Formats: sequence, structure tokens, C-alpha cells
Amino acid sequence: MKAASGITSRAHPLWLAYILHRLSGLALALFLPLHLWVLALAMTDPERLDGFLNLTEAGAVKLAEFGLVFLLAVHMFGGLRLMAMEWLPWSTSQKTLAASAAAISFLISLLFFLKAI
Amino acid sequence: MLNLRLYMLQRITAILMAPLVLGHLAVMIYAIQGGLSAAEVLSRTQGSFLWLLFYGTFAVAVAIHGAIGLRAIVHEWGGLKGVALDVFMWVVGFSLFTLGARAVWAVTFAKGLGA
Amino acid sequence: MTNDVLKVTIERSADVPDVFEVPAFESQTVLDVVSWIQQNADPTLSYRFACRVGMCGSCAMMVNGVPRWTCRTHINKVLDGNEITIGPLRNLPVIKDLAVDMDPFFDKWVSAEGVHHGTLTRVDPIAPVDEDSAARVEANAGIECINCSVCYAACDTVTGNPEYLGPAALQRAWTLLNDAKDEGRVAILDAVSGSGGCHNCHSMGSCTAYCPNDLDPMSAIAGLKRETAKSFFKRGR
Amino acid sequence: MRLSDIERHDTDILILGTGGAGLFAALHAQQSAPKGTKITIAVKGLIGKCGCTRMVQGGYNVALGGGDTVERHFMDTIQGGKWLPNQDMAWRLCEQAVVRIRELENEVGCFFDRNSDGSLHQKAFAGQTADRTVHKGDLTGIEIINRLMEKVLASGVEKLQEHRAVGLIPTKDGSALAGVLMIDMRTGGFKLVRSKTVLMSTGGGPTMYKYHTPSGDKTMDGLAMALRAGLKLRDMEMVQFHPTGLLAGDHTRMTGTVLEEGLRGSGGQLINHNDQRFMFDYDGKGERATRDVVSRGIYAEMRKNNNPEQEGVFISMSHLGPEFVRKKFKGMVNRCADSGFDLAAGKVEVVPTAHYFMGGVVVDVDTRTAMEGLYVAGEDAGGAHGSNRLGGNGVANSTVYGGIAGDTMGADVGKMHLREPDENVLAAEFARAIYPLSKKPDLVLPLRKKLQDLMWEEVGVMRTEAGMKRGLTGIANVSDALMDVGVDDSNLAFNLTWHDWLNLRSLCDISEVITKAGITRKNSRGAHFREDFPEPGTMESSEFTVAQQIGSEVTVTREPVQFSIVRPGETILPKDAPETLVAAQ
Ligand SMILES: Cc1cc2nc3c(=O)[nH]c(=O)nc-3n(C[C@H](O)[C@H](O)[C@H](O)COP(=O)(O)OP(=O)(O)OC[C@H]3O[C@@H](n4cnc5c(N)ncnc54)[C@H](O)[C@@H]3O)c2cc1C
Ligand code: HEM
Ligand code: SF4
Ligand code: F3S
Ligand code: FES
Repeated sequence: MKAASGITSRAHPLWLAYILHRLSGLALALFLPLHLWVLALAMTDPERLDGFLNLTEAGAVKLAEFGLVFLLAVHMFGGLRLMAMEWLPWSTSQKTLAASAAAISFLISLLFFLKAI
Repeated sequence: MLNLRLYMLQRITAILMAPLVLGHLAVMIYAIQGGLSAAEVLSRTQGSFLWLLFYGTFAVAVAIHGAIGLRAIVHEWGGLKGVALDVFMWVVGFSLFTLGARAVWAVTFAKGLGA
Repeated sequence: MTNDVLKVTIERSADVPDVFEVPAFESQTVLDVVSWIQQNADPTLSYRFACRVGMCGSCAMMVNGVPRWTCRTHINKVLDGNEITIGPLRNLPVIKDLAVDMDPFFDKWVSAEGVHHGTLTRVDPIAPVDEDSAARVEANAGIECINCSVCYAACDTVTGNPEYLGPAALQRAWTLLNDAKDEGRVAILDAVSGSGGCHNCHSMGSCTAYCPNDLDPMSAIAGLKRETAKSFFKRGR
Repeated sequence: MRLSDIERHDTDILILGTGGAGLFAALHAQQSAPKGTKITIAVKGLIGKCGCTRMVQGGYNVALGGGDTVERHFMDTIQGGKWLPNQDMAWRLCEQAVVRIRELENEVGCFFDRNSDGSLHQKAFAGQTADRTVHKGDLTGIEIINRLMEKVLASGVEKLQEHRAVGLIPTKDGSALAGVLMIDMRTGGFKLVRSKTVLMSTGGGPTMYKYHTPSGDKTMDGLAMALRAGLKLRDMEMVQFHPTGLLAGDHTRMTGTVLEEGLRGSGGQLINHNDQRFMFDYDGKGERATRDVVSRGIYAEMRKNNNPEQEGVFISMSHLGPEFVRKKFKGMVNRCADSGFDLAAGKVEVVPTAHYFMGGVVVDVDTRTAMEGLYVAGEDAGGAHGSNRLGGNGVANSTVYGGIAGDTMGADVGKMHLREPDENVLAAEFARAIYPLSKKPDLVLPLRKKLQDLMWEEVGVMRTEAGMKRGLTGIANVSDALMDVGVDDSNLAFNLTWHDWLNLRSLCDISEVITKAGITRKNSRGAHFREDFPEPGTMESSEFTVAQQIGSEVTVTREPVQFSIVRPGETILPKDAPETLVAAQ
């Protein structure tokens, strides 16, 4: 209840963009070690890597991967948006920029998802 | 808890990563068609100096970028500060880098899997 | 609005909300509601105000979780049904009830070099300034800040990062950086580049969203980031 | 709470209040006092965030050439004050304003609006014969006080914020000031601050009227303290009313707040409840007449109407085009909108509202008072404006004399030493401040309302002997009733109700003086209008009133004005100088 009103009272586009960027960055940072660990398996235990990669056929893993790519896209576009906002001479259209960045990233990940199926 | 230097490092690594991520995504989209296999991945990357450079840069950048990013989050949401905060950042950065370097090495020049 | 009684919850410091029934009037601000309670129902209620017209910036409080100047917030604008919750401003130490200690806010204002650096004196003529010059337009954009701390209370970075100078102080620094009369460029850039400086801002924009004077501290801070980034390449720091 | 609980604290220069006067004094004292001098600022609110200087809208009067001269500014001030000003003070005000404005721009860092050639933009308030008023949009006070506040905050002076001065404590023989008794409002504890020199710049503030503009912290505390300390107060009948205060009902603090002068200046019309313009019935300049004239016009119209349901009159701007109004008076339109009124397209109900207090402590041109160690500047000091203050002269006065006070204290402090307070006076002032804590708690507000209604009705825009006598009786009743109202003493920290009580105490005391001075002046000058004596009297024999409390009695006498620079009917402008430099509107 308190947390909910804590969010609703803040929920303007830029704040949402910020929280999205932060959570996606956080999730990426948490996922990255896993991802790297899997890759490192290539060196020590290629069979397990293969076993793991086969899993990608399963829907759940696909979804997870979709999520990760989505995260990466969201975070990257969010970050680019941020840097544009900070460094490019100021325009008042940042809100539209934020929204379109999110939209584009969503599109890209959707594309990926569709292709994967 | 970010000063100008950390800020710049985070932004520079971010800019560096942007094309790399796009490249990586493109490869993934391309690769995922028809399923993934270790051999497939490795056949592309094994022995390629370019891929080493590509993923190596990525590993360095992400280590720096992620460490600084987590530093901010841990400070603001976790209340970590002072020396502990710096230690945290270095540990995260170093771990990310080791993991990354290991992985990059694994998919490029490590022995054990004949192409 | 046809309610004749408002149900007002006051969040007093130690998480003990007090509920009051306050008669509704046609022209009534949040400050009037708080004043009514103190003057008629609970004489021990503490709060702060001075000008009552949005010029002094001493009356800000959290209204339904949002920081606002209370003297210029009509009750109808914030009423939820006939209920409203009022608490002390966020991110500052509470003195008592709805009155907070604003010293940290002003200490940071000063640490951000938010004070004129000049070499001219009272015997010199007043410098001519082109009001339409780009720099002056930029400086004027933030000059009407009433240091009400609303932006400071809105910013989650301030909450998490006690060193962070905050939007108002940084906006002041930006204003001075663009002020042709100010000679403190190096001092300002150094002040906003430290560990509590502008680089901590995540551009979450709550400052700009809630500033009652429609100022835009977020853009001012972006300006500082830009200038410091330039000087990073130029001066290597 | 016992006398022995009073914390004792020493400093060298103590400044009460942080308006234009207090803040400038702090800066100047730092510049002129010997190294190592300790400077302390005590203020009822937060530094720079209370008081009226911050609320200044229109601007700052200063003659900066372009045909305008210090002499012209001076003559306007004297004529505006209807020959009652202390001419030496008025001269110094006009002359030093020129220095102060350069100081504000160059040293303090203010930025005022510019002309296209980069020079300062100046405009004319009513009653001025030159475009003289420097401004920053219509929020001039914010710019001035914010910049001063920064300087003072950065200067490292000792800060006693939310410390309310409650009594001036003299030495045993009463000839000098030993210190000031204050309440640390945040804790409710008492502090006696001894100081070699003390500046009182608490800014008057006629908030004993039903409609008033000043900030809520201003309640005549300074003048009430000075009165008890036996100092002479002059021109105490002179209360300036601003013609257009917002009328929004008596349950909102917005009521009384000022709708700016520029609205009338640029063509705003005043309309009564029968939808008729009326100002031309009272003056040839209509809505553009001076503040006192328009205030009386509105007041007369309200009285004619005499319908409690239809209290005020309306200001209407819509004929100028709502878009134009919205653009030109953005701040005012927004402010009205926040209170639920549409200034641009509709009409807004207004009443005259008590704005400024011309009366104050008798001081010399260096801000010294009759009591060694006590200095007074700003709205607390009387003399510079006489019977009427020109728009734009208020902030000039507080900044000019605040600076002078700082310099004077800085120069004097070396010769002075800390003095022993009269413990009896200390005990009495302490007892006075804690008095309500021993009584049965009750509401303070109804009494304040009573006083405000009374002052508005009987000692307001238009006065008569009979009315003011009724006023005196009424004030005494409120005053007595207040002594039966107690305040809950369970928690004295940030106890606003206690301070409401103390505020009303000061207001009652000064209301009595205003009324007595009003009865004593048997003519009409500037802000003081007697229906029973509508004529101004001969200028040559102008007198000002002087009130003083001796024992427990306030007596008012009259003293002749010294025409030390110019005599009525004469001018110090060159013979061929034009009457006015302001282009006709
Ligand atoms: C709405 C408004 C608009 C105005 N517009 C103009 C204008 O356009 N041009 C112009 O020239 N003038 C204008 N004036 C008048 C001008 O503001 C005043 O003349 C001038 O600012 C007074 O300055 P001051 O320093 O004497 O007092 P203030 O600025 O009023 O400061 C008084 C200080 O004393 C403090 N104080 C009060 N009591 C105590 C106590 N007991 N203990 C400790 N501290 C205390 C207060 O908190 C405050 O800090 C305007 C006034 C108002 C109200
Ligand atoms: C691909 C390109 C990327 C770009 C353009 C980018 C950009 C950015 C930027 C500009 C910030 C600063 C945000 C702020 O200060 O508020 C940031 C923060 C962050 N990034 Fe990235 N980033 C990228 C990839 C990554 C990756 C792969 C990770 C995974 C480790 C990551 C993790 C983080 C974290 C944890 C933060 C902190 C978030 C915060 O403080 O709110 N980023 N990123
Ligand atoms: S920027 Fe706006 S919200 Fe922040 S202190 Fe200034 S006026 Fe208040
Ligand atoms: S809300 Fe805070 S994070 Fe930056 S944009 Fe404003 S200062
Ligand atoms: S009371 Fe001054 S801004 Fe609200």
C-alpha cells in the first residue's frame, strides 16, 4: 500500500524511464555473470554447453532470453536517451524521446522474438 | 557518490558498448535461426583475433560500466558508503572482468575443442 | 465539490497519523487546512509558512505523497474524495510535525558555490548585459527559484545519497555559470564535480515535474554535466 | 520554566531579522567591523525566507540618470510624504540608493531587468516624476533576498534561526542596551543574547488589520519591544493601504494578499457590485490615482454598498484581452487561478489591504537610537517616508539603512563592551512571555479576528475621532481578554499557538499606539485620512507625532518638522526642470 502510493505519486514518464533503466541495468548486471559462466563452460565442458544451448528450444528459456534481450535493448536505448539528454544541447522533447526509445527497443526485441519462433 | 571521473568512465564505456551490443544482437538474431550449438558458436569465434577484440572490449567495458552502475545502486538503495563502497565496486569490476575474460578466452583461443 | 467536511490525515513525525475533520470552504488552500487545525482543533500542531503567496518557499509539505507548496495549492486540486494526507517534506530532518530543518538544503546551496563571485564593486558602474543573449536567457531560466525544497524532496537520488547537492543547488550553480557577471567558473565546475555533484543525477526529472514555479532543474543539471564533460576533456579532470 | 533556565549567550554584533535591512547589515558589518568581531543573526523564521523584502514585487527606486537625479527622487519622496519626512533621512535614502543598487548588482550578484542597450530598465510607480524603479520582472524581492541570503549564508555569521526576540533588556540605569531576550522557537527554550551592538530590523508590519499584505511572521514585535523599552516612536498613525488586496473569505490566508499595482497601471478597471466603474467619481486619474486615493475610493464604495454579502469591489482586466493579460501578468494570473479566480477573463474581488507601516523608532541618519548600543533600520525605523511611502522606496529604504546600520555598528563596536543586563527587566520580560502558559488554554484566533475587524472598521482607511475612541476601548477589551487566554504548555517546541499569543500581544500594544497617534493628528495627510478633519493643514507648520510609553501609559505628542533641506512650496530642482519626465500614459 505504502510502496504502491510511493510509486504512483512518482509515476511521471521520466521517473518511469529512470526506474526502468535502473532495473534493467541491475538485472543485466545480475544476469551477466550467469551468461559469462555459461560461455566459459565452452572451455571446460563443451558438452554441458551444448546441453544448455539445446534448452533454448524450450519455450521458457526462449521467454527468458527474450526478456534478456529486451532488457539489453531497453537499457541501451534508455542509456542512449540519457546521454542524448545530458549532452546534446537541450530540447524540451525528452519525454517523447524517452517514450520512443522504449518503443523502439520493444520493437526490436519483438522482432527478435518473432524470428526465434 | 559519483564524481566526474566515474561518471565519464561510465558514459564512455556505455558509448563503447552500444555498437558492440548492436553487433552482438545482430549475430544472435542471425545465429538463433535454426537453433544454437556450441560448435556453431565456436566455429565462428575460434581463433579469430577480431572476435577476441570485439568481445574483449565488451568484457572490459561491461566490467567498468557494471561496477560503477552497481556502485550507484548499492549506495542509494543499500546505504553502502566510504571504503566499503569502493571495495564493492572494485570487487564487482574485477569479478565481471575475470568472468568476461575467461569467457572470451574460452570462445576464441582456448584449446580443448578442435574446430 | 460538495463536501462540507474534509477528512485530513496529518503524518506527525513518529509515524502516528492524526485524523482531523476540517470544515470545507470555497477558497481554501492546503495551508489553510493545516492552519485551521492548529488554530481550532490541535493547538500543538507545528508547521511553517511566511508569505502565503508562493514567494518565500517555507510552506512546502508532502500532500498525498507529493511535495507541494501548500499556500498555493487549492484543496480541490489535491483532494481524494474528501480525504487528504499531509506530511512533513521528505529528505530533510523533521523538527516537529510538519516543520523540517532546511539547513542541509541551504548548506548544499552554498557548497555548490551558489553565491555570486564577482570582482566589480559598488564604485564601478553596472555592467551592461544583453538580455537576449543565449547565456543570459539560460541564466534567467532558473533565477526565480524560491528555494522551497520541493524539488529536493521529490528527488529519490537525494533520498538515497545524502551527499548529493540536489536539484536546486545545482540549478543555482548553472545559473551562475551562465551569468556573464560571475567569475567563479572554475570554482563552480569543481564544486559540482565532486562526490556529491551533478553527476549523481539520474535525470529522473521529478524536480522538474514538481517545481511549483515551472522551473527546470533537470535541464540545468544536464547543462552542468555537459560543461563538466567538456572540461574533463580539456583539463583532464 | 524558570528564570534560571534562560541560556546565556554573548556576541559583538547582533542583528534581529533578515529582511533587506538585516541581511545588508550583516554584510556591511562584516566589511567594516574590526577583525575577529563576532556577528550573530537572530530571526523569527528562516534566514532570508521570512519578512516582506522577499515579497517585493514592483521594484526598487533609484535615480540613475537619464534626466532623473537624486534631487528629483528626493523631491518626489518629500512631496509623496506630504512634507512630513525627516528630510535628512529622505536625502540619505535617495543618495545612497544609487550606491546600493550598484552594490546589489556588482557585489551581491543581483540581476535586474535590462533595456535593449544593456542598461537597467526602469519604470515609474504612481507618484513618481521619472522612470525610476529598477526591477526583476514582478518578483524583484526574490532576486534581492535570494542573493543577499546566499552571501550571508556563505559568510559564516552565527545563525540563530527561528529565534524570536521578545524583549530588549537594558542596563540597570536604562541608558544602554545590554542584550535581547529570545525564545528558541524550535525548542521553546529561552536565550539571553548579550551584545555590544544590536540592530533591530524586524520590519514593523501592520497585520492587525482584517486585510493585510505582509508575511505572517511580521507582527510589530520590534516596535512593541521598543515601546516597552521607552524609545520614542514617530508617525505611528501612518498605515499605508494598498488598494487591491485579494478578497477570498476570512478562512483563507490568501485574503489580503496584494494584486499588483501594474494591473491598474496598465488599464485594469475597478467595478462595484452594480457592475459600474466608480473611481472617476473620486479622482480625475481614475484607477491610476495614487494608492491612498484609490484605497479611499474603494472603501467609500464598499461603505455605500453596505452589504455584508457583497463586501469588496472587483478588478477587471478582461477588456484588455485575456491572452494579453495572461502573458503580461503571468504571475498574478497564476496566483489568482491557484485560489480559484480567473483574473484574465473574469473579475476578481478586491479590498484595500494594510501594506506598510511608515511609523517607527526615532533614529538619526546613522540608525542610532536614544539607547546606546541599539540601532534600528528598515520598516522598524520611522522618518524617511513621512505620511506616505512611495512604491519602490520601501526596499530602497531597508537596504540603504541596513547597510548604514552595518557600517555604523562596525565602526562603533570597537568602542563598546558587553554590558550587564538589568535582571529585573529580564525577569519581567520573561514573565511576560511565559504568562499565557499559566492560564487555562483557549483559542487565540477569535481575539485576533476581533482586533483585526476593529482596526479595519475604526482605525482603517478613513478615520474619525469617535471611531478611534471606540477603537481604543475595543483594543483594551481584546487586550484584557487576551490575558485570560492561556496556551497549553505540555510541549513548547515549535508551539505556534504560543507564538500566536505573543504576536497578538505585540499587535494589541501597537494598535493602541496607532490609534492614539491617529487621534492626535487632527488633519489628513497621506495615508492618514480623517473624515472629521479632511484638510491637510498648512505645510509650513507640519508636525509629526511622537509616541512614548512612560510607566504603563502611552502618550503622544507633536513635534515640528525640520525643513532642513527644502521648505514647502520650494524645490531643489533647477528652475527649468520639467514637472515630470514620465511620458503620459
Ligand atoms: C507584498 C508586498 C509587496 C511590496 N512591494 C514593494 C515594492 O515593490 N517596492 C518597495 O520598495 N517596497 C515594497 N514593499 C515593502 C517592502 O517589502 C518593505 O518596505 C521592506 O522590505 C522592509 O524591509 P525590512 O528589512 O525592514 O523588513 P522585512 O523584510 O519585513 O524583514 C523583517 C524581518 O524581521 C523578522 N522578525 C520579525 N519579528 C521578529 C522577532 N520578534 N524576532 C526576530 N526576528 C523578527 C522577520 O521574520 C523578518 O525576517 C512590499 C511589501 C509587501 C508586503
Ligand atoms: C549497451 C549499452 C549500454 C548503454 C548505452 C548503457 C548506458 C548506461 C548509462 C548512461 C547509465 C547511467 C545511468 C544513470 O546514471 O542514471 C547506465 C547505468 C547502468 N548500467 Fe548501463 N548501459 C549499457 C549496457 C549495460 C550492461 C551490459 C550492463 C550490465 C552490467 C549495464 C549495467 C548498468 C547498471 C547496473 C547501471 C546503473 C543504473 C543506475 O544507476 O540507475 N549497462 N547504463
Ligand atoms: S527549483 Fe523549483 S522546486 Fe526547487 S527549490 Fe527552486 S522553486 Fe522550489
Ligand atoms: S529529481 Fe533528482 S535525479 Fe536529477 S533530474 Fe531531478 S535531480
Ligand atoms: S508561505 Fe511562502 S511560499 Fe508558501
